[in-house]
Amino acid sequence: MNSLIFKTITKVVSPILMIFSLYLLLRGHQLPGGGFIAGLMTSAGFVMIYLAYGCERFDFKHRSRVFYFMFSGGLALSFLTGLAGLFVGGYFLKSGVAHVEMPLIHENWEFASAAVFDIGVYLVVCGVCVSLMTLLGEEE
Amino acid sequence: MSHLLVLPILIPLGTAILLLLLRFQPMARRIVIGLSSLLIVAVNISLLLKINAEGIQSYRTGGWAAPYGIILVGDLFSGILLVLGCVIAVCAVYYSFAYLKTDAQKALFHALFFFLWAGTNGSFLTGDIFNLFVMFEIVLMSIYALLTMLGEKKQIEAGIKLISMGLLSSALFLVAVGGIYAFAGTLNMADLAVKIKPHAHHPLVSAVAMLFIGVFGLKAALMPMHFWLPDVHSSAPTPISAMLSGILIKVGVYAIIRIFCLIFVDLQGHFQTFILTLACITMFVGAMGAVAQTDLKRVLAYSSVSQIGYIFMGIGFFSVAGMGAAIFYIISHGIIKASLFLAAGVLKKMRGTMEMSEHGNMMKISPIFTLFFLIGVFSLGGIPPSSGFFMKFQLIKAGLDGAFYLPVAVALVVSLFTLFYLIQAWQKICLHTQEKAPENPLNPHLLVPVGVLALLALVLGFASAPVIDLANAASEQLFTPELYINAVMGKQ
Amino acid sequence: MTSILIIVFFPFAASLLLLLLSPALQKINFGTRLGWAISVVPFTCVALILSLLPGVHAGGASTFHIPWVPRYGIELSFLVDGLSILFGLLISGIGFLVVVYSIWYLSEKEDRLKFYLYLMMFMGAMLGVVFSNNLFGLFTFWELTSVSSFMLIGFWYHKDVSRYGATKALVITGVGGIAMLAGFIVLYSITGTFDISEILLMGDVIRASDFYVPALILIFLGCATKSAQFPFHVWLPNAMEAPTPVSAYLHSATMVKAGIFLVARLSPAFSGTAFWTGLVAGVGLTTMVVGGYMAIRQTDLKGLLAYSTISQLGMIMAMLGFGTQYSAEAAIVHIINHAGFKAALFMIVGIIDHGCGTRDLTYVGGLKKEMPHSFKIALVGCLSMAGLPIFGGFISKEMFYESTLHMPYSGFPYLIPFIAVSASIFTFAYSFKFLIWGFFYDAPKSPPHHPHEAPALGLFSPALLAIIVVLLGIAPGFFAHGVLELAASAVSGKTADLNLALWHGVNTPLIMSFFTVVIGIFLFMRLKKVVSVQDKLSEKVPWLSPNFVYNKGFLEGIPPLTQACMRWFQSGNLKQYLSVIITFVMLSTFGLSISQGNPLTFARLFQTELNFVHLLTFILLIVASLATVCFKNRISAILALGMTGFLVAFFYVLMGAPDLALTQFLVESVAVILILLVFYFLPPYFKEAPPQRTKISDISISVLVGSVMTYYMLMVMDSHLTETIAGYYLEVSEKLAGGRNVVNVVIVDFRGLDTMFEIAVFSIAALGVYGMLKLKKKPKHISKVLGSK
Amino acid sequence: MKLLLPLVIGVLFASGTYLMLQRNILKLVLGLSLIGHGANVVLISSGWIGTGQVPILGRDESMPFVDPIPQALVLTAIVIGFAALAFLLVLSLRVYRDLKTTDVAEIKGQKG
Repeated sequence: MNSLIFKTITKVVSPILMIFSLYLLLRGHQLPGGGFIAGLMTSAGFVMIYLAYGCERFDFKHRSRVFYFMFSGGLALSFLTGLAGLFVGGYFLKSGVAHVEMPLIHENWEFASAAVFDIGVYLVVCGVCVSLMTLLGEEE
Repeated sequence: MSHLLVLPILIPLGTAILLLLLRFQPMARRIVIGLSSLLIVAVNISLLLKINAEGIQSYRTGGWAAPYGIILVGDLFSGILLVLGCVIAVCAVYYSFAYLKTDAQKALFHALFFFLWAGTNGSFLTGDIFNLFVMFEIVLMSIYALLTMLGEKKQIEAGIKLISMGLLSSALFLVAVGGIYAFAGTLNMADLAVKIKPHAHHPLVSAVAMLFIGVFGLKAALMPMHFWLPDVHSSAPTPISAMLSGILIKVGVYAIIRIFCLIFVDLQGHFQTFILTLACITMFVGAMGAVAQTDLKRVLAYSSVSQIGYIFMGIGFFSVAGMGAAIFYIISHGIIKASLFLAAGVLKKMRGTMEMSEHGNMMKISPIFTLFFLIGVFSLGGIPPSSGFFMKFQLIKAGLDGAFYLPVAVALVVSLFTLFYLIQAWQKICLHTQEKAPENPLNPHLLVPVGVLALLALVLGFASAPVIDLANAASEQLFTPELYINAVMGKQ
Repeated sequence: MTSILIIVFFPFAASLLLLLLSPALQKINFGTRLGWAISVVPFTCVALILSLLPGVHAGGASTFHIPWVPRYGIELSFLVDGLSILFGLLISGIGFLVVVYSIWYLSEKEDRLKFYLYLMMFMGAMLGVVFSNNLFGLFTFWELTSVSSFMLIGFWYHKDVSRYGATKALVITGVGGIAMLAGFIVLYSITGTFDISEILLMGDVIRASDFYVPALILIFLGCATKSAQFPFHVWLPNAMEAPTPVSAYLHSATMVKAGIFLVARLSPAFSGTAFWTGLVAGVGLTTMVVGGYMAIRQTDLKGLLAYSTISQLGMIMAMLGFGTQYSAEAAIVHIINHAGFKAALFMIVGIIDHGCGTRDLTYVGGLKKEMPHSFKIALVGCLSMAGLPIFGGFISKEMFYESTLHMPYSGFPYLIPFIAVSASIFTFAYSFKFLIWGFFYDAPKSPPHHPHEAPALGLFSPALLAIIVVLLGIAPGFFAHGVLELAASAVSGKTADLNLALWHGVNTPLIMSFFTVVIGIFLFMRLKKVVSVQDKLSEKVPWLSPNFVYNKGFLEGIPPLTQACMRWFQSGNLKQYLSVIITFVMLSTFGLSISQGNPLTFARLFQTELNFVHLLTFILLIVASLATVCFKNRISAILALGMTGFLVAFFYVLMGAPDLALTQFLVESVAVILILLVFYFLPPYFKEAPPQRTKISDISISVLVGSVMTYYMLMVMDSHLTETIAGYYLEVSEKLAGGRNVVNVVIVDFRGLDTMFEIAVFSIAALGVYGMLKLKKKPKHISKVLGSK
Repeated sequence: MKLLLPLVIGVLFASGTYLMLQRNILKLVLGLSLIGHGANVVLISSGWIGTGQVPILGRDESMPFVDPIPQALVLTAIVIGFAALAFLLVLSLRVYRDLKTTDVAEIKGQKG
């Protein structure tokens, strides 16, 4: 799989995938997208990098701790969002919606706490997928 | 609304996440584990007391009312199982510290263990059929991981069997949920009960009920879905074996009781013969299997299969007395079997094998161990005044009251075999002379949970009246599903 | 009434104390002092029971309650009447003598502590059995006697025979215990109470009930196994592996008498029907004959006494079975007689065993000279056992004969007396074998060491018993008016008036006794010949013995049989497991569903119009999934699976689920890559897959699963019943949850708990993979990747 | 149309079962994945009302929406199924490494 064409494609596509995935994550509450999809897409980007370059370009082996804390942290983030719901809203996982006037662009942005929960989901999905892949890759 | 109901899920889940983050701080992990274990015990017990005093509790996660959000419901039955679960789990956790060797193992084990605990508690509390699926998945996934994490050959082998069957059952679960959602258009179990009540005898409902029996029966090791159990129980790390037999197979039993006392109430008659037949076969085959074994953990594993048959017999009577007997059986068997499995682990640590012919002399090495083991043996054999006697007594009484003579006869014959294989095992391990000295000395830390559970089994026999009353109260509650439905659907 | 509590629980307390103090006691050399200390316990019990006697004389029975499980009427309650007093005295009295005897018997190196611990537990349990007024209290103590006798019989647990004997006793009495438990519950459903004194008053109700026969059979099974009745008697001879004090205790007055006790206790409620007499007396007489027949064969003195015990128990059981007042009195008299002479004889055997190093009649003989005192005691015991005058045994045997002549419900008036006489002939013969062979004739071989007499301490207990045996013969009235009348009236339910005497004039029983003695002497003369005939018979037809059934059928037969079954059934083959499970689930789903009626209305199913895109997707899906099956090349098969996944994703698009489609597409891509990554390292596809011999069954299972799922799905499509809850979500999603993508809102908000746990599942998978790949193989890596410092 | 979908599901399950019953461990994996697909399709079809628009609010409100619940459920199920599949894959790798076989029928260490 170490062909030059694939490497080149990866070089172009994987950043796009990742940026697009962030977009999907943020708009998930309103349009198709969300934590799962975004997470999977980001990991698809990593998968591409991995397939194209192996460990040489992006040192997966030594960054596996990063991915470990990525999914643990994601879990913690979602859990804490839920807990916040418990303390603020009165129920575990109770969500809240806030309308915030953005300072510079003077637009009314809508923030749902559920979106924070979704970020946790994103982190978990992405962290787990990449961890899985690196673990498997090391087995080679 | 009190948050007590969500805490049995929140605390273990939070602890598990915290343990993940505290990957590199063994001391901090130890403190967290100790504190939160005690906290869970306190919460579960106070929850049971609250339910006992105030009736069925419900909790709206996310603040969404039934049937739209996921509702947590605690009735007496789930309260009892929560307490049973935490008793066994605390013993297993304590045991695991002495049982596991390296710190890496402990870190992984405890994180997974608390996920498992959260899933177990969640299964007992959830009032939503799809959430039950998710809870089952977390339980299953943690078991897969805990089973294979030490990477012994036997564990890998048992793992591939368990996960294949687990995936199959998950698929069937989804199929069943799909069917019931298409039929009734809702997922909340109380709501389902209301919606299905007028159409209870629709063929689709029966099909869904049977699929659920298949799925939950696999978790509960009901014949012929029990194939995974002997392998998994015998090869899993001992604390997990104790959890499996003590509480996790009861999760499947719980789910079957729950759906048949809530959603499929009107199908009880239709399924009665079927369940009783399966129960009798399970009892019999389990006992036969146990007689055939030479490996102690496998003896105990098959014994669990057999005992599951007893529990299903109690369920199959579909009477308040029968269900009460089944619930008491669950409690009592959970404690006794956990104690026996942990005792087996003590032996495994000493000689590295579970073959009974390799063991012996325990009477000389540790009379205390012999005593604890013997208490377990006689309790499971149903000798009074241990709790095991009351579990069998109630079951037989319920069966005779309901004129189910054949199942009762099978139960009686099988209980003889139970006593026989257990006594044989005890003799081989404690009385037989063994030339070889054990490789490792007996670790007294491992004995503590064994003793606690064994003594608990004894106490449960001497002071059985309150527990029996509680089990029967839970059973009466189960047979008045209106209480459950009102608690969920009514004004909250 | 506190004294009854002390009587029952004092031995338990002593036992518990020994258990708790054992670590401390093991360090000091207590010698024989422990035994003396323990002997206080039974002595106190005797005194207390005697103190209860006047009350019973004056006012009949009295009871005492402690609640246990009120819901089922289970409690500890105690009944003090003539019967319980009689048994209580036997248990504690002989218990005291046994403890004293054991002080001499147990040597320094034996674990005396454990011995007394078990013995006291056993004694407490026995006292509990006889004083219980609640069937479940009784059952609890009953099972405790099984447990503690298991410990006592297996006291020398390092010997195989001891463990064998202990297990056998436990298993056989366990069978009975389980049956008895069921019987009690049946009895409860008749009477509505577990209270024995209430049950005893309801005899007419019980006898008239439909459940009379099952209740009787089940309860009697318990009694028969405990009292070693044919064919359950086989455990008793093996139980002789216990230390001799234990044998003397268990097999004279206690354990084996528990069954007799219960039959006697319940006979006011059950007796008086033809079925009762047929069952109880029939079993009793059979046991009596079989026991006698076996006893004359034995050369082991303890074995001889064991079979003799079986025979004597059969005799008592038969008397209880006759069900007349006279026979009840006879039974009571024989219970005390038997307890006396049998305990004495067992102790003598212990002395012989001690003195000669063996108790086998091929080595032991002519002990009259070396053991003069033992001989005198044995003489008394054997003559009483043989039923010769001036001893108690004679009185009870005469009463037995008398009662056989007057029994009700006998179709053959001469048969029963005839059986009684023949069984007594055996009794006579083995009693003389014990006495003459043991003390007069010289043995063919010489014993391991030269015989010597026991010291006074060892002789004390048997001698005292021998005196009682003599007193029972010459002054029976003292015992009769003291306890026996009370006990007999408790059994028969009517006031008894015992007139015991050695001489009743020349009557039929005396003539029967005369024949017994004459033929008995003849049999004894020909004993060797008879025994050789017996040996030949048992060689030819070994399966006639119930022992054969237990050993070959149960102990050796069942484990291999079950092992073979389990190896076939639990074959370890995943494929077999999966096929059984899925076939079972599918068949029962179909069966249980179709038995509720046919759900399908095909007219409705055909209603929807044909859509080309749908059709194409479906066809492609079918093709792709079949391709996954058919491709032999592994890469192609994996890609076909991926294709199926993509088509499913496309199907989601058609179903109006863009989120799903995206997820499915991404998951499928990652999954296919993972599968390829893993299977890239595995050997090629069909290198080692041998030809499938089970292709047809595989295909039929698959077709079955496919058809049931199709049927199921048709039902699902056809039976949308009600409005779904979806409307609510569509309505409030934007307002309350601030999101327009309802699916996402459902996931992260309405059903947030699902998602919370779902990501947990996801993380667990990663942790599991980590554990599997890292924990065992390369421990060094742990520190690098995820591990600790 | 309604008749064809059950057939598709039947075929998915049947081929999944057939593969699952083969001896090669890869086929076991493939079979279980197919069965998983089948289950997801059953679940999504439980909300099928024929036609409907994507459940995203704020656009055309005239047409009925597709039921979003089964979609959410299937999404959860897909992710969980993927996690289990990944685990199964690694496990089969271990089976090959430790037990030296890819033949499921040879994994018979624990019988009886």
